[in-house]
Amino acid sequence: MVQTIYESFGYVIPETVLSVFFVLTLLTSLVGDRRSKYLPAYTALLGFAVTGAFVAGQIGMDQLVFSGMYAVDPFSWFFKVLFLVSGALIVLFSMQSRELDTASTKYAEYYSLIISLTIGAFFMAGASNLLMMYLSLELVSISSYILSGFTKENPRADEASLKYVIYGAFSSGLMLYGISILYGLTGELNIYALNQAFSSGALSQVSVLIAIVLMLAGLGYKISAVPFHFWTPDVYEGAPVTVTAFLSVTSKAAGFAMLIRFFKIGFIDIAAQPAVAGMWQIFHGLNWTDIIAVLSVLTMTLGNLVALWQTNMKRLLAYSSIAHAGYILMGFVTLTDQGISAMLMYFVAYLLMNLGAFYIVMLVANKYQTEDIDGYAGLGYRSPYAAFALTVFLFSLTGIPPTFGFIGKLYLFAALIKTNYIWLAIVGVLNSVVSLYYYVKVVRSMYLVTPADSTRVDFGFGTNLLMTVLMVPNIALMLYFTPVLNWAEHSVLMFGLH
Amino acid sequence: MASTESLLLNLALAVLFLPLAGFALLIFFGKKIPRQDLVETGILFTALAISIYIMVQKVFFVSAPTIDLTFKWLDLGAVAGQQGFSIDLGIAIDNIAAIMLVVVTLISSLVHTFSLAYMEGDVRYTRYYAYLGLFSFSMLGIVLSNNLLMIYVFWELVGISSYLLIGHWYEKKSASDASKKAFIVNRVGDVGFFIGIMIVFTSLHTFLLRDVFGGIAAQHLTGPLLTAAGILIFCGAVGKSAQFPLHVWLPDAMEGPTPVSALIHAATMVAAGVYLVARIFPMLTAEALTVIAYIGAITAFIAATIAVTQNDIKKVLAYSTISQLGYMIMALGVDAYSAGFFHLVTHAAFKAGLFLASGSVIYAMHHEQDMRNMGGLRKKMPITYWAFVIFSLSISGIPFTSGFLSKDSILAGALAYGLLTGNYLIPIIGYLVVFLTAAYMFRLIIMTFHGEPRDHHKYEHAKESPKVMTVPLIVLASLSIFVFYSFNPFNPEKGWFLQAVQQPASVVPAAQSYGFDQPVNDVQVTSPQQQPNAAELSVEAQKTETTRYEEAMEAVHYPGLALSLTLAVLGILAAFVVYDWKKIDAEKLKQRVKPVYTFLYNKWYFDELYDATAVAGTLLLSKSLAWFDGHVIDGVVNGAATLTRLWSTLSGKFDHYIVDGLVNFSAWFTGFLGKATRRVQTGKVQTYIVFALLGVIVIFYVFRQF
Amino acid sequence: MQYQFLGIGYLTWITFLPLIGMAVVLLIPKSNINAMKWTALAATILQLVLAAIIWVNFKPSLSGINDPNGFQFVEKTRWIDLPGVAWFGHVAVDYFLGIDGLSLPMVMLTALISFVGVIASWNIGKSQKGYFALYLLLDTGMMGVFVALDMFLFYVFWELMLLPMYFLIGIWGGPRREYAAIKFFLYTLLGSVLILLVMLGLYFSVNVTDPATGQAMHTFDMLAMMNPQNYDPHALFAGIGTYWRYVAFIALFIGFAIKVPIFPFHTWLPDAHVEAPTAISVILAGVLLKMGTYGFLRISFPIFPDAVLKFSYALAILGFINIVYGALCAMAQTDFKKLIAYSSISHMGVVLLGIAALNTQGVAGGVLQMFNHGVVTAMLFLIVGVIYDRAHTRGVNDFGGLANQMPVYTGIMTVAFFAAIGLPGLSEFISELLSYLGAFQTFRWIAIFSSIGIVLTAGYMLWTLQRVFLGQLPEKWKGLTDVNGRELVSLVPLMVVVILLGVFPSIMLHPMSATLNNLVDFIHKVGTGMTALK
Amino acid sequence: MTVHVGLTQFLVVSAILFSLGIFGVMTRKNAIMVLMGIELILNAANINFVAFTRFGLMNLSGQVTAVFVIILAAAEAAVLLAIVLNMFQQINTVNVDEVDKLKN
Repeated sequence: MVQTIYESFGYVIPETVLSVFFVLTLLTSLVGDRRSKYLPAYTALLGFAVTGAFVAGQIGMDQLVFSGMYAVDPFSWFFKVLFLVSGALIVLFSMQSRELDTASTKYAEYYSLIISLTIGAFFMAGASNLLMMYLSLELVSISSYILSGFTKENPRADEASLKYVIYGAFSSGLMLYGISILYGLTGELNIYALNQAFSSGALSQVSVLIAIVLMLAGLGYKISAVPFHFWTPDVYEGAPVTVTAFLSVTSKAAGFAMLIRFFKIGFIDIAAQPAVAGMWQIFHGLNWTDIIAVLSVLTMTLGNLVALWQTNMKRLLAYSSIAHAGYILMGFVTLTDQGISAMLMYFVAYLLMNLGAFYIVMLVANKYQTEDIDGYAGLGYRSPYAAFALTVFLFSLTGIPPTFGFIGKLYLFAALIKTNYIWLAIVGVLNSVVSLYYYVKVVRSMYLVTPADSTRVDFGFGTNLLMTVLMVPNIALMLYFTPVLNWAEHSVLMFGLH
Repeated sequence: MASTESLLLNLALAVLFLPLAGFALLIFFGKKIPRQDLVETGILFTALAISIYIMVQKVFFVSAPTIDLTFKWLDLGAVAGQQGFSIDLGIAIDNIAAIMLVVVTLISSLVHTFSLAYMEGDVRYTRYYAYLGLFSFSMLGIVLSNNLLMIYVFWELVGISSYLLIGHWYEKKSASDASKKAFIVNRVGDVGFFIGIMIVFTSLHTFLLRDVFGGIAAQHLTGPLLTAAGILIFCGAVGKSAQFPLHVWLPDAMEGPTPVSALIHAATMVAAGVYLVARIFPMLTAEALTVIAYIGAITAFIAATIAVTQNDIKKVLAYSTISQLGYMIMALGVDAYSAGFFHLVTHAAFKAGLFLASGSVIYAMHHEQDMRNMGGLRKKMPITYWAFVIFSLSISGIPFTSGFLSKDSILAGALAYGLLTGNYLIPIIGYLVVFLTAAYMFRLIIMTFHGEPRDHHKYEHAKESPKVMTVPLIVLASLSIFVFYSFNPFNPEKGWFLQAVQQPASVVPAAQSYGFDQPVNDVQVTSPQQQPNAAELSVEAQKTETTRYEEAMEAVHYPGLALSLTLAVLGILAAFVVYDWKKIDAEKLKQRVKPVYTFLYNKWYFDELYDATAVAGTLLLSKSLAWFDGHVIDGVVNGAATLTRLWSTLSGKFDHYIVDGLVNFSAWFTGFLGKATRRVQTGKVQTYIVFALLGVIVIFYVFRQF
Repeated sequence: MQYQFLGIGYLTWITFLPLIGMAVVLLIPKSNINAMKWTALAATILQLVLAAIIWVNFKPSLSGINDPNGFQFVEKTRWIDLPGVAWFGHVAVDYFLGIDGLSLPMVMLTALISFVGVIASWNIGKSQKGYFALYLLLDTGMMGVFVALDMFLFYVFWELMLLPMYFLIGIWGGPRREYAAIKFFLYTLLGSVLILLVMLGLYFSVNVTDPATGQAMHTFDMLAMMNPQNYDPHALFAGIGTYWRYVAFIALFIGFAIKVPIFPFHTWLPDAHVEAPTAISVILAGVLLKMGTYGFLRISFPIFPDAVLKFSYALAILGFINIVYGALCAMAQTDFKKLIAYSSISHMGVVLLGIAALNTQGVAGGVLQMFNHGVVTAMLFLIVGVIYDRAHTRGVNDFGGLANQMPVYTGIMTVAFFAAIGLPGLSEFISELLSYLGAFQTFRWIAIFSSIGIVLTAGYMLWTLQRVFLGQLPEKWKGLTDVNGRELVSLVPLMVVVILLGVFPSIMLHPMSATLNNLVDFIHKVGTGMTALK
Repeated sequence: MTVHVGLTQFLVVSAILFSLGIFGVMTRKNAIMVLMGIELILNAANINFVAFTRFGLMNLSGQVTAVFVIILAAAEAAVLLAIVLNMFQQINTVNVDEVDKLKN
């Protein structure tokens, strides 16, 4: 029962509010001191808060609005919450970032771009129409192009943004071409309708395949899966830390949201009776899960192996984020709601630990002017608390108890074992062992190397507080992860399924 | 009666634990107690008194062959439907145990007394007495145990106390080496012992000797396994009693203080092996006994030949000990059980005496042990001299000495065995050794006491040892006279001793025992402990079953006696001819038989052999394995790591090489399209794009396959 | 529920006491080092007292292993509970603690060794705060492993132990500490991820009805995993002697074998031991190695009895290799600590040999050997620590004649060495005897070959003893002082235990026997397909 | 006589455009030219959309999409040009080859 457009507006209030605040934040540059960094920041924060209130109101909604363009369902709700949290955190980070304080920085634009990226991510999470998908993807992309090159004076940032824009535009172009082919084959842009067309089975295999592969190129680039990951390390290294952190969480998560929705709605065989409850089947003649499996293996393996050799902290985290994309993809291979819920749970963990890690990296860059792992020597003695926090985040990334990262991995592997993807699970765990090596490399240089000068460097109370806020859940959610798991389980619900 | 038995048992326990108490006392409060030495010595004399009482009671008044005290030491319960696992331990006193009690406590207390002077002012005087206490405890433990496990336990404990005492002067490398060698060589034997025990236990589920014998009699353990068990347990004896091929540790053990050599390495501990064989005698099959007999004979011969050539007074005695032990083992092997045990006892007395006497000589000569620097001490120290003579006569088997009685019955047994089995090699060796024994003993006496002093300086200072040292000598010398064992100086058969020490009946299946051991009548063969009157029964069985053997012994007794006597006298004469009257020049003799002499002088090169094979082999193996561990095993791990790293560098260089390669390819490709052939494009972003595109294509083709 | 203090069960107390201590240590200002030491000491002493109380109240008759009613001091509460949605099923993780005759000795051992360890780390040089905090965390992890009956919980504790260990070796260790620490870390993590996978496989294979709701659910409850009837017929690990069960057993085996360590997974051990500070070596050898074998007996054996019966011969051979190989490698070492490290490998081989025999005496011997070896090796490492503190070298050949210089020390050391040699009257003799007896019954020849180890052990131990303590004292060591009071406090209790258990092994064996017999019985019955369940 | 122009011709054209676009993106040295390549790709897609709508007798969503894409292409172009401009100010080049400071 598709709503009329007018009624539909009721369902996009959060997005609308965000857009309003986008404008407001932009306008703050006109009022007051143009160089003030706080006014826009607080405006943005307020924006996220207000939106949060409205999003909270949407809990449990399961609607398809704007004539099937946009789904407001638990699945997208989950991601919206994630995006808001990450956006707010990024704003908080940015307020402390030193590298943004350049002569030409226009804070208003910076923060408004963060908001716009979040808006794009919102739509990616809900988009159930190919056009909608493309548009939201572009919105996110364009915002991130600008953000990654935001510190204009910094040649590395410029380079990053240039590579990003070229690579991104190209990939989205491929995706668009794929969309056009799909449209040509089915005459539909709505993925539900696509599903109908596919299940009729009357389509030419090859063209469908071409289309899907081209789509995959676009999506793969967003989640930086091998072999579409090449931009990631360079951009992550070049861009400001805050932006890198933002990209590594929000835009990646959005990409995954879109990927999951596209494949799950588009290719699930609704008619078939699933063998196990929560296990969905794709109709015959199109076996793309193996491709995803191979991609995930390649992604995590390459990410981890290359990461072993990084000396730059941001680059290391970049490759680690590639590896994590690989882990998350594993969950999708299982084709079960359990796999999806494991992925969702992993996103929560990933947000907490990754943002945390980047936050410390930013702080260290501020105070120690270094992004090199060797620069972290003796951090454990010079700034114990920050070092401890970073240790927690890194072990969480490795996935060792007692951290939440462990639970995330646990459930991913559980999903695999459940569906007898033993080999994939083994590859996964071996990868996590390898990953230990480079995460510990950082810990090692923080604690096992005695610093040249051992002067204490302390961060302010607020900073420590923010660290704690990020760190506590990393431990606490391991000891009691019921709520997250519960939330993840209920968030696999998409409109039109179940 | 029962009250007497329990009294005896309690007394036995007292005898057992008194020395341990002394040990604990000295170890923990040694420094605080005045005259700790006297404390320990006193303890030992008390123990001696009690032991004598026990022996007299047991041998002459208690009719039961064995007084037994058993308790459950360990119970692991049972797995449902399987045989439960529990270990019983306990002590038992039978005649041989009672006699051994006296022997051990007697020698021990005498040695304690002797040491009062000999060890005076030693650096670790207290330690010394503590360890003696520990040793006495463990030795008595072996004597009293009624089960294999406890025997093994105390077996190891005597090993340790001997280790500690040999290494008493551990500042000397040679001493610590010797102690280590003694322990490890013994360990080798003990492993055999251990395996033997395991065989017995796994087949019979008990360590108690009486149940073991019962089980064997009930045919629960038969055939080759039974033989194997016997031989393996005997391995323990081979180690402790320094039998060939594990005899190499005993001569080195002479690094320890001389009284220790007297107590442990002559009288008691080394005899423990013989005692063990006597204990397990009923379960030994014919094959096992034959092996034992040969080991004993070979040992006796080898050791005797070496003894002839040695110049260190203690070394000579050490080899003579080995050779005598060989005798005992041989005796048991040839089924002359009582004779073997008899010789054990007499030997304990006179060999301890010999060591103490040599100790007193060494004491007088200020720790000079090389006989070539002695001589003419007869006038200086008469008591020692005469004691020495008596002991030597005894060991050479001259009538009216204890040695004569025991050795003679052994030889008779061996001869009888030869007659019955047609296996004459053993008796021949036996008689050969008689000659050698007499020869080297008197060579020793002559070189030490007769002739002219060779080292005058030492000679001047030499004087007779103090009372505490001479009194034990006198005691032991008197104990080497026949009367203490049998009133008939020529035939001990009717003496109380051999009456008390009756050969237990064999429990092995008929087919596996010596033919001449077969009961002719229908006496059911069981171990004595199982039926109250089994003693008489077994004696009966003895009477009936060993008639052939006894006849043989009777037949060969006097000829054998005559032969051995002649050989002994010849031996003595030879010694005098060569060393005293110098009718034949010893040096010339050496020259004439140079190769033989060097061979013997170097102890048949056993040490060299073992060093070259076992020791060197083990060390080499361990070195190479350590290398293997460090380089290969660990290398594999690190190798894996390196591989991973290599792999990762590859993927790290991925963007560089492979992508560049693709760039060149794409450049060529595009150039081929006719445009910009000259200007090869190598922009990084674009190479990324190229790669992504190739990815798409690859994926597409992989897709196609499905 | 019985056995509570402040409404909290004894086992929770004994497990988390150190954690409380850690919190206190963290609150103490950096300057006040003594306070930290004493806090740590107090925590461990309390732990020891509690262990003693548990010991006293322990009922030896109960059988444990697979029987929920056979466990004592049980604490079971829902930790994670999700009614779940239809397709997901009920998710439940229990906080399930309990001990039986198998875990009791390990609990005692952990309490004892942790206490000794604190004393041994009295003179830790730098950043004491971090040290004691991590130390106590480690303590909690170890204790937890031995009392957890829920596999998830077990795994969490198992991993929890890794992190502090890494830092304790890596920060306070010797010159090559970084290498050793990371090696230890990677090795153990590799092992534990394998355990993790098997754990998940079991989780999905086992289906029980939740007593609370009555609906079917998966569970991490070890006891439920032991019952063949709980297996979902279509599940991965269903049935007896199926392919995946063997695979799982081997995976588990490797996971635990790395901890034991069993050849060829042992190479982390020498490095870790050599580099770790004394107290940590003590903990490593005293407790951590036991976790591997404990894992076998608690998880691998009863959950995969069929696989155990199939592979027991291989296990015995590995045990033999460990014994002889370790002993020979030890013989070649000149670093005192490395030597003892290899001797541990050799002695743990005895454990493996014993438990592979799968009969009463063998398993009992193995478990007893776990305890005894823990105590004896702890002593040995303390002993090395004592001279290392004084002489700052561990070269066996650098010493000699210490016996005169440090008589008391030598006396204690002699006891430890002779115990390690397996001298009767000292604890390790009994356990080795039982292990060998057990092994001999099942694998005669392997047992016979293994007994070579008896000689080799005597060989290298006495050789070391001679090189270090006998002979002439080199001039440079004239200044060495004998053991001081603190060291005595750490050494004497262990020595007492060694002698006591040497004479009255029943003290330790009695509480075990019911449990272990049940284990053996269970393995044979279930492993051969005849389900025998109460 | 008139040549009948059907769907096929349009698709062929778009395919050629698409290929040329990719070719351009891969080979052009000047960032602006790379941008042109991307535009070609997008417009190839546009041609598809429009053509499908026209000949496929389908709904109008294709046409709508084309309109959206044109707008987006403009936006993207703007961003890219801005970045290139900034790049030129910073390191005086619009040559994408010379932008390779960030690498492993």
